[in-house]
Amino acid sequence: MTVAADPGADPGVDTKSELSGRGSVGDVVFRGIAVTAATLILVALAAVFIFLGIEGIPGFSVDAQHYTGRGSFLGLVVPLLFATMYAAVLALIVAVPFSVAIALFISHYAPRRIATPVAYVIDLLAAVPSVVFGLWGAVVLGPYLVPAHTWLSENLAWLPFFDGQPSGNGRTLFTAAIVLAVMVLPIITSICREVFAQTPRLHEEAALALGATRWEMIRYAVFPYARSGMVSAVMLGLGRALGETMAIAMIVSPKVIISLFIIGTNNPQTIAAYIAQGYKESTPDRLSVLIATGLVLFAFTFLVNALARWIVARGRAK
Amino acid sequence: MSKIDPSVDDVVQEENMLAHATLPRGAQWLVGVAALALGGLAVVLGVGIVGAAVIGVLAFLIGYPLWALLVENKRSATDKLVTGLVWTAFAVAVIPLIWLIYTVVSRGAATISPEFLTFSMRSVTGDDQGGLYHALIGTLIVTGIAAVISIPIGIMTAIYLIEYGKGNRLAKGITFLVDVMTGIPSIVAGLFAFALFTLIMGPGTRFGFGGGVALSLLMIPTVVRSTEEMLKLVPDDLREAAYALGVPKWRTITKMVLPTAIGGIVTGVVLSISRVIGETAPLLVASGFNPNLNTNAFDDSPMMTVPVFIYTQLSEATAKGVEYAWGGALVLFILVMVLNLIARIVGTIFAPKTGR
Amino acid sequence: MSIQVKDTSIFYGDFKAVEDVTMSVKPKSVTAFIGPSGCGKSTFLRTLNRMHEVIPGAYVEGKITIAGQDIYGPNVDPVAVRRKVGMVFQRPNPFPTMSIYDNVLAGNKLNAKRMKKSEADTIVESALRGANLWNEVKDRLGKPGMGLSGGQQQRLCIARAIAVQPEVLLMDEPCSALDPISTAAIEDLIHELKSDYTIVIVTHNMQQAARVSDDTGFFNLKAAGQPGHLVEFNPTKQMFTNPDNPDTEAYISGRFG
Amino acid sequence: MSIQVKDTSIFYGDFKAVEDVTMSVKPKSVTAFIGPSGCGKSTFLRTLNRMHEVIPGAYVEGKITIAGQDIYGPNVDPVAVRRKVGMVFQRPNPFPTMSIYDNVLAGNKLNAKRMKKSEADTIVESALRGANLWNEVKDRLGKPGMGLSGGQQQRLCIARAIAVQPEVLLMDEPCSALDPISTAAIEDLIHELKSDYTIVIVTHNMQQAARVSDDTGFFNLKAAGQPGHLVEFNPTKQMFTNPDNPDTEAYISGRFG
Amino acid sequence: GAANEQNSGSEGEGTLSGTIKGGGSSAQEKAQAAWVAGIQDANPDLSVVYEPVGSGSGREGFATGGYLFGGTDSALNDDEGELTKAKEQCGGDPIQVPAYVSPIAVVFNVEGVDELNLDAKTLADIFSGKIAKWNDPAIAATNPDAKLPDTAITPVHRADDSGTQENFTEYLAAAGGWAEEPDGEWPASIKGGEGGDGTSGVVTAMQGAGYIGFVDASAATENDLATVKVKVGEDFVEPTPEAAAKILAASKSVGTSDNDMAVEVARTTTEAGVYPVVLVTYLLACPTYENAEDAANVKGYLEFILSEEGQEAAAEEAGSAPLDRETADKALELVGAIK
Ligand SMILES: Nc1ncnc2c1ncn2[C@@H]1O[C@H](COP(=O)(O)OP(=O)(O)OP(=O)(O)O)[C@@H](O)[C@H]1O
Ligand SMILES: Nc1ncnc2c1ncn2[C@@H]1O[C@H](COP(=O)(O)OP(=O)(O)OP(=O)(O)O)[C@@H](O)[C@H]1O
Ligand SMILES: [Mg+2]
Ligand SMILES: [Mg+2]
Repeated sequence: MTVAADPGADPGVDTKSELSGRGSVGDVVFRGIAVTAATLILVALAAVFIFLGIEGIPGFSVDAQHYTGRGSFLGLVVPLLFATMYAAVLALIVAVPFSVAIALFISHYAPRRIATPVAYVIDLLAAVPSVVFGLWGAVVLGPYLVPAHTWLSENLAWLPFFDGQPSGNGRTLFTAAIVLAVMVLPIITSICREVFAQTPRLHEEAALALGATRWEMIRYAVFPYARSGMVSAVMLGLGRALGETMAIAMIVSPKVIISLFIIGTNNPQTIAAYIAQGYKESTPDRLSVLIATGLVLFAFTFLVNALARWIVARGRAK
Repeated sequence: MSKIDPSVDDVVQEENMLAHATLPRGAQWLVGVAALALGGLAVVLGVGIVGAAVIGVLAFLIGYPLWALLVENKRSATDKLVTGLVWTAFAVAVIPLIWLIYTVVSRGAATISPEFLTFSMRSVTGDDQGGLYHALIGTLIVTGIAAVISIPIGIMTAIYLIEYGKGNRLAKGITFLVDVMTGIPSIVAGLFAFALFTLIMGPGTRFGFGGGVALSLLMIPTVVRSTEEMLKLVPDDLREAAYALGVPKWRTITKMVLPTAIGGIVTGVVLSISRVIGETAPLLVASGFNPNLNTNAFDDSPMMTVPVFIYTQLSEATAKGVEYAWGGALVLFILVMVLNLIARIVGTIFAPKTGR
Repeated sequence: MSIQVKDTSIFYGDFKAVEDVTMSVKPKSVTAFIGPSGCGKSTFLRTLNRMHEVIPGAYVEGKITIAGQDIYGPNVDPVAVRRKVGMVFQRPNPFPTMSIYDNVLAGNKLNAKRMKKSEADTIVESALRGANLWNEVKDRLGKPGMGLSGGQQQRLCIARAIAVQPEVLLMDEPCSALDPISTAAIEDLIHELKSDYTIVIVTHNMQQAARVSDDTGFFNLKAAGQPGHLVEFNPTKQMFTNPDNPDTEAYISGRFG
Repeated sequence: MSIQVKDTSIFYGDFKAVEDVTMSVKPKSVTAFIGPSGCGKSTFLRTLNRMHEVIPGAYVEGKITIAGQDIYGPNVDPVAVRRKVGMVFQRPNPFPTMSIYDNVLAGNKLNAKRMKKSEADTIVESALRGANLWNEVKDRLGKPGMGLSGGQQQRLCIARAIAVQPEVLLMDEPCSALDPISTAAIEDLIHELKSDYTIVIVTHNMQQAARVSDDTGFFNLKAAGQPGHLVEFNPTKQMFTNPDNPDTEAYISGRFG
Repeated sequence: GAANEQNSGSEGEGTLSGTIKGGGSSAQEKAQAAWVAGIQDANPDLSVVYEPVGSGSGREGFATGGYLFGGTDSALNDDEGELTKAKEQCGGDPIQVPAYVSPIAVVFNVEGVDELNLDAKTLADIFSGKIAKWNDPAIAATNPDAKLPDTAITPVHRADDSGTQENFTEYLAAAGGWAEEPDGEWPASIKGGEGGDGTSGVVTAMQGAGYIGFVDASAATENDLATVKVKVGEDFVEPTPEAAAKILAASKSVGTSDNDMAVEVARTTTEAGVYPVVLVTYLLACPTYENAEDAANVKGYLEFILSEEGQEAAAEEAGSAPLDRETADKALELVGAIK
C-alpha cells in the first residue's frame, strides 16, 4: 500500500472508497445466522412450552381416578416434584464432590500418564445408555447394596432417611441416587476438568510464588477462575438428574408419596419415571395428566435455573 | 508472618528458614503401607473386605495429614489431606465405573458375533439368531440427524452469546433458556416430537426424523454450554490482534476463535452426542420400534435404535433378551469409544500449540 | 496519511477515560505519546483504528479523520480502517494455533487471500527480517509461535503487523518486553518504515521517544479517577528542550533527573 | 540471605535452556541480570524460588543454596522456599476474581492467620504505598484488580509480593509495563527494600540496572537454539565501566551507542 | 425365519405385499413377533410392523388412524370417547376380536418352599398387605405340608400402568373381595409392597427373598420362577395354557356391537381345571379401509393370526393359550368381512 499518494496533497477520493463499508456483508450474514440460531432455540422452547400447555392444561382437572389415588392434580404433583428434586439432590450430593475431585485429579494431581486414560474412560461413561445404567443398577448394584441397606437401617435409623424396614433387593432410591450420581459424574467432571485445565498459568504461578501449597493455589487461582464453568457443569448435571427417566424407572420401586425414607420398598416416585410408566397404557385424559406433570417439571427447572443464576450473579457482585 | 529482624543474620536463623522439619521422602508410601496393614488386620479380625477397605482408606486419610500436622504445619497438613481426598475420591469413583464397564464388556462380548452385527430382528422368533444391524443403522441415522440439527444451531448460538450478544437482553434471555432446556425431561422431549409430527404428518407418526428432533432438543443445550465455555477461554487479546490486522469479525471468529477453541468444542460436541446416543425414552416415543431395517428417516415408518433395541430385548424378560441387551450395550459403548477417539484426534490436531 | 483529532473524548461506559484531545499527526512521521500510567495513552491510541469500540459499552465522542476522511463517519467500515491502520499491542499475543510462519501471514490468511508459496515466503522473510527475528527463527518457521520467549513473541507480533503493509502503524509500548538489541533493531525499523508509513507509538521510555519520534504528545491525569488529557503536543526536539507546559518539564526532568 | 549458585544447568524437557551458571549473590543487595531476549534470564530467575519446576518436564541440575541451605535439597519444601523468596512476574497477573484489597492480602491470607481488620488495612496501605499505587486506588479498594491499567496492575502485583515480606525478592522485568514515574517509585522502593531484602531483578533497561543494582550478571546466547550462559558477573560499577569480557562491552555499548 | 436382511424369507410365495403398521399391547409383543415372522415368511413382499407401545397408545393410535390394526389388553370402550373416535375413523363399528388368552402366573420366592397353594381371598389379603407374614394361618391353611418361615411378605406389583395388572386386580376383585377398583395402575392407597417396571422389573425384583408377584406365565417359565396354584372350586390349578384356554367358553360376551367380541372373563368360575387368572388380549381392525391393499393385508394378517397355525405359533413363542376353535371361527368370520 506504499503507493498511496501523498496524503497532504491528496485528501483522498480513492481512500474514501477504501474505508467505506464493503467488507461488512460477511459480517451481517454471519451475525444474522448467529441471531437466527439463537432465536431458533427460543422458538423451540416456546414450542415445547406451548405443546405442554395445550396438551397438559386439561390434565389439571380431570376425573379424580386419573390422579393415581391422590385425589387432585396438586395432591399428585407435589409428591412427584418432591421426589424429583430429592433424587436429583441426593445424586448431586454424591456426584459433585467426586466430580470436582476427579476433575482436579486429572487437571492438577495425576501424572499425565494416568490422567489421559482416566479422562478418556470417564468420557466414555457419559455414553453408557441409561437403560444399561438401569439394568446394572437393578440387577448388579442393587442386590450388592442390600447389606449396606441393612447396615444403614440398623445403625443410622435415627436419621429419617434410614428409619424403617430395608429393602430386600436394593431397588431403592438409595441405589438409584448412586446410579444417578455415576451418570451425571462424567458430565460434571469433563466440563470441570476442561475449565480447570484452562486456568491461566500466570495466575497459578502467581499463587505458587506467594508460597501457596498446591491446594491453596487451587483455591486461589483455579476455583475462582473456574467458578462459572463449575456452576454450569453442575446445572447440566442437575438437568440430567431431574430429567432422567429410564434408569430410575428400572431401578426404583416407586410410590407417589412424600417421604425421606430412601432404603425401603416404597420410594418417592419422580416425574419423569411416572410419565414413562404411565404413558404406555394411558387414555387421553390420563395422558393429559402425565403431560401436565411434565409441564410442572419444566416450570420447576425454570425456577431452579433462575435461582442458580441469581446465586451466581450475587457471588459475582461481591 | 513475623518479620525476622534482618540485621540478625546468622546461620541458626537461616537454618530455621527453610529447614523446618519435613516428612521423610516417601512418607505417603509409609503411611500407605501402614494403612494397608491396618486394613489387613481388619480382614483378619473378620471385618469384611468392604469394611476393611474403608478402615484402610480412613487410616490413610487421617494418618498422613496428622503426621504432617505434627511434624510440619497446618497448611501442609491441609494440602496433604486434600491430596489424599482427591486420590481417594478418584479411587472410589473409579470403582463403579470400572465395575460397570467390566459388566458391559464381559456380558456383551459373549453376545457379539458377526451375525449379531449384520442381522436384523426381521422374522426372528424363539431361538433364531437375530441381531442389531437395523438398530445400529437407525442409531447412526437418528443421532446423525440430531447432530446435524444441534451442532450448527448450538455452536452458532454460543457464538452469538459470546461474540455478539455480550450481556444484552436477548443474550441473557437465551442463556437462561438454554439452562432451562437442560432440564427438559428426556421423555417430554420425545412426547413433544411425537405430538409435533402427529400434527404435521398425521397421527401416530413415529419415524427416524422425529427421534432426531427429540434428541436435538436434548443435545442443543449441551452443545451451547460447552461451546460457550470454550469460547470464553479464548483471550480477548487474540480477537483484538485479529481485528487490528483488518480482519472482519466473522472471519476472526471462523478463522481464529473457533480454531483456537476447537479442541474443547469438539470434546463438548462428542460429549453431547454421547449424552443423547443412549437416550431411550424419547426414542421409544418418537422414533418407535421396528424389527426391520429402515434406512429412510423421513418415511412414515418407525426406525429402530440401539437403546430401544436394548430396552425391548430386556422387556421380553427372557435369557436371550437379556443377552442381546448386554450385547447392544457393548455395541453402543464401542460406538462411543470410536467417536471419542476421533474427537481426541481432532482435538490434538487443532489444539493451540503452546510449544510446551 | 495525516491524522486529525478534534475535541475527542473517550468513554468506557460511564467512565470518561480521556477528555477533549485535539491534535494533528503529520503523515510519514513518527509521533510518540508519553505520560504516566493510567492517563489513557493506550485508550487514545486504540481509538485511532477503532479498536476502542470492541470493548462493550465503550464509545468515542469527537472527530477523528485519517487522510481527510472521518473514520467514525457513518459509512465507514471499521474493518477497512483497521486494515489501513495496523497495530502492535503492549503484551505480545501471537495466535496460539498457528506456527511462526502462519502468524506472520495471519493478516492475509485470516482474510482468505490466496497467494503463491514463493510470494508468501517473501512476505514472511521480509517481515521477520524487519522485526529482527529472522535469524532466530528461520530454522523453525513451522514451530508454534507460542514457544518463543516473551521478547521473541513481541517481535513476531510486530512482524505480523507489518506483513500486511498498513499505511499507519500504531504501537503500544512495542518494546517494553524487548532487550536492547531487539529494541535498537525495532527503532531502526521505525526509522526505515517512517518513509512509507505514518507511525504512532506509545512509550514509557523517554529516550526512545526522543530517539525515534518527530512529534511528541504528553498526556497527564489531573488526579486519580479524573480523565486523562493531552497536555502538550509539539515537535519532539522542542518538547525535550523547551516544553510549553511546566508539567511536561516536570515529567520529563523527573525522568532524567 | 546470600544465594550461591553452582554449576547449574536448566532444562525444559530435552531442551537445555541455561548452561552451567555459577554465581554468588550477596545478601541485602540488588543484583541485576541483563542479556538479550531468549538467553534464559527469566528461566534462571525462576529456578531461584523453585518456580521452574512447575512447568511439566522442567528440571534443574546443579546446586543452589540460599542462606547456606540447598533449596533443591531432599528435605526442602518448595512451598517454604517460595514463601521466603517472593516473585514479581514479567506480565502483571492479579487474581481476576479478587478485589484490589484482597489481591494485596492474598499472600497473607494463605498463611491462614487471622488478622484484625485494622492490621489488614495497615498491611494493604503500606504495601500499596510501597508500590506507589495507594493514591490511585485508595477509593476503590473493593473493585476488581483486573479493572486497572497494565501499569497499575503490575504495581498491584508488586504490592502483593511485598505484602508478605519475603526475605528475597525476585523481579522479572517488573518495570517493563510501567511509566517513568512509577518506575522511579519502584526503583526508590528497591533502594529502600534493599536494607531488608535480597533483591534479584531482570531488566532490559540498562540504565535501570546501572541505577539500582550493586552487582550485575550478563547472560548471553552463543547462537540461537544454543543454551544461554552467564558471561560475566561483577559489581555493576565495574561492569558498566570496565567489563572483563569483550562481549559484555559490546552489548552494553550497543545500548548506549 | 432367517434374519439377514439380504436374503430374508425367500421361501414363501404369498401374494400380499406392501407394509402395514399396527401397535399396542406390549404383552402381545412376542406373539406378534411370531405372527409377523409367519406371515412374512409366507409373503416375502409383505412387511408387518407391530409397535409394542402399550395398549393405551395402541388404542389411541388405532382410533386416530395412525395404526391400521391395534392390539389391546383391555377392550376398547367409550369411557373417554375412544370408541366413538374409532368408529369415525373406521366409518363403522370397529372389529374387536380376541387374539389369545394368556395365563398370569402368581410367582413367589420363599426359602424352603417349592409349592404354594392359595385361594383368591388370601391372595387379595397378601397383595393388600393384610397378611404380612409367610406363616400366617390363612396361608398355612391351604398349605399344611409346607414349612412356612416367619418372615415378611413383600408383594410385588407393576410400577407401570399395565394390562396384566388390570386383569390381575380384576381377578382379585371379582374372586377375592379386593376392595380397590381394578385398574392398570396399582392402587396408591395400599401401603408397602414393591413396584417393578414392566415384566422384567417384576422378574428382577423377585430376586428378593420373601417376595411374591405376578407375571405373564411364559415369563415365569422362562425365568424359572416358582408359581402359585390357585384355588378354583375345590382344586388348586396351575397356570397352564390348557387351563387358561378353557376360560373363554365360560365367559359372557359384553360386546358393544356385532363386530365386538369383548368378553367379561369368568373370574369366579368353579369349573374344574379352569385357570381364571388370565389376560384376554384383543386385536382391533376396521371393517373397511380406504386403501384396498391395506384392507387385504390387514385381513390376511388377522386371518393368519386366528388360524390354527397362527395360534400355534403364538403358543410356542409366547406361551399363550390358543383360542378355542369356536371362538376363533367366529372371529375369522368377522375378520373375513374386512374390505
Ligand atoms: N476495559 C476497561 N474498562 C474500564 N476502564 C478501563 C479499561 N481499560 C482501561 N481503563 C481505565 O482507563 C484509564 C486509562 O487506561 P489506559 O490503559 O489507557 O492507560 P495507559 O496510559 O495506557 O496506562 P499504562 O501506561 O499503564 O499502560 C485508566 O484509569 C484505566 O483504569
Ligand atoms: N515453557 C517453556 N518451554 C520450553 N522452552 C521455553 C519455555 N519458556 C522459555 N523457553 C525457551 O527457553 C529459552 C530462554 O527463555 P527465557 O524466557 O528464559 O528468556 P529471557 O531471557 O527471559 O527472554 P526475554 O528477555 O525475552 O524475556 C528460550 O529459548 C525460550 O524459547
Ligand atoms: Mg497502556
Ligand atoms: Mg524473560
